[in-house]
Amino acid sequence: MSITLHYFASLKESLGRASDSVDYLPNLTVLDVWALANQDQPLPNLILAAVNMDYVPLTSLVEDGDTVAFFPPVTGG
Amino acid sequence: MSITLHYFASLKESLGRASDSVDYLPNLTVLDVWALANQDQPLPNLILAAVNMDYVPLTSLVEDGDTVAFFPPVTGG
Amino acid sequence: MIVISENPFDPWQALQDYQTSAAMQGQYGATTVFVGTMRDFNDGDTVKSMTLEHYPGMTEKHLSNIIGDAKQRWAIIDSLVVHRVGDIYPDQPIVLVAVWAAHRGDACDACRFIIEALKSNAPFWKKEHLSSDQSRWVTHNSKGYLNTKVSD
Amino acid sequence: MIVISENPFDPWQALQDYQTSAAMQGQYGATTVFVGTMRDFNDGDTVKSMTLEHYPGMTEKHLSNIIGDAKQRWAIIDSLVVHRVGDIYPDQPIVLVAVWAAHRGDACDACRFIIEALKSNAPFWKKEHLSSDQSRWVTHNSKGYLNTKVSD
Repeated sequence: MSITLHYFASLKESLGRASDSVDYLPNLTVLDVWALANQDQPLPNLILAAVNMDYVPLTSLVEDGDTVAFFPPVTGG
Repeated sequence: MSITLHYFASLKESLGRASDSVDYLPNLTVLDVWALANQDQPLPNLILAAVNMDYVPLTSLVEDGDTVAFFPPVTGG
Repeated sequence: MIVISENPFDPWQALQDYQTSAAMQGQYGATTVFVGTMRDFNDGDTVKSMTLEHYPGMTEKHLSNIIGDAKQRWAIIDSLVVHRVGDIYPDQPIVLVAVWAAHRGDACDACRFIIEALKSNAPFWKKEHLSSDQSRWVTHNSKGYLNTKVSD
Repeated sequence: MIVISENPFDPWQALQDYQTSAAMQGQYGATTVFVGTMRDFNDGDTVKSMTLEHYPGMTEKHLSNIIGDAKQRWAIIDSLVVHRVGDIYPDQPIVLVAVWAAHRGDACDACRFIIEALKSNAPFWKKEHLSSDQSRWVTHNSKGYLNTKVSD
């Protein structure tokens, strides 16, 4: 099984891709998932995270099959 | 010359008339004008006054030719 | 613009028309609107219709002062106030307040200020005609509470 | 109702249509509306167009949560939120928030809450295309200040 990652807006542009997939391992946090997909490149400042479309802290644990999204502060409306 | 009085809404209905006219005298207050037009019947509670379409305190002095309006609290909008 | 209207009006149509006619394209980023509509109930009674009395002349003067105050306090591009007078029936709009500004802080705060000031001070009086065929003057407006804390 | 729209919309037409279709006649006394429109300038630059990206699925879920929160806090009869995504040009509406309630305190407070929550948390991102042919991501929203003290 695996974890799906999505990137949005300026983060997507700077990474040069919109999504990733990493293998599931027990006890992964959101930040671990980022590191696995991005060769330990640090998460840029201010980036927010959502798991299965709900905001979560970066220390939140991830389950197998989860979708994790990373994006900059929102500017809609 | 004279002072014109206007009454509105429930006050107009209870008085049974929409306007009055009283002779001008020096040093009349808004409350004096009411008393002259209404045979010393006391001004009902909560009634507001305007002179020449601006809100004024009841103790405000009236000039010759002024229009004085009396009305209950407003309930528009 | 301030309009005192003896005839029913559609607030959305009025906004469409006014915005098309006013020369403010490209400038405004925020529009805030309040519409007060006649309900068929009030204070527990069924209301068939309402008669709205006003003080002609003072009404316009007073609304103009309120909008002048709002323009001094907030960066407003334009505003539109329409208020019905005369006989009004359920579902008919009574009042429309619209404010256009570059930023939402100005549009929202100014619109709120105008409707609250209008309700507190503008010389309009409502008389309700009930289903029991009795009539009564409305003696108070409902509260315009504000629980929202807004900063960002 | 929540609508994410790739096509331009007229907010006043949308309100007219929605209000006609929704079964709330006679109940609402207050409608408060906010419309955010694209300006042709921002932070001192002329803006030719804008691309609005969103996170499909999370956007709808999040807006639905915001409206749910508003319904818990205020006595709302109905609400309508429309948000554009994709390419947007000056003078085109970006967002519409409308709230219907019996009383204006609920309509005004809830509308303000929804637009502020949307701006703070809903997953939308704006990229501006300038007249210089440069593009830039918008990094902050303007303040939604509130100076009005409202009670009556």
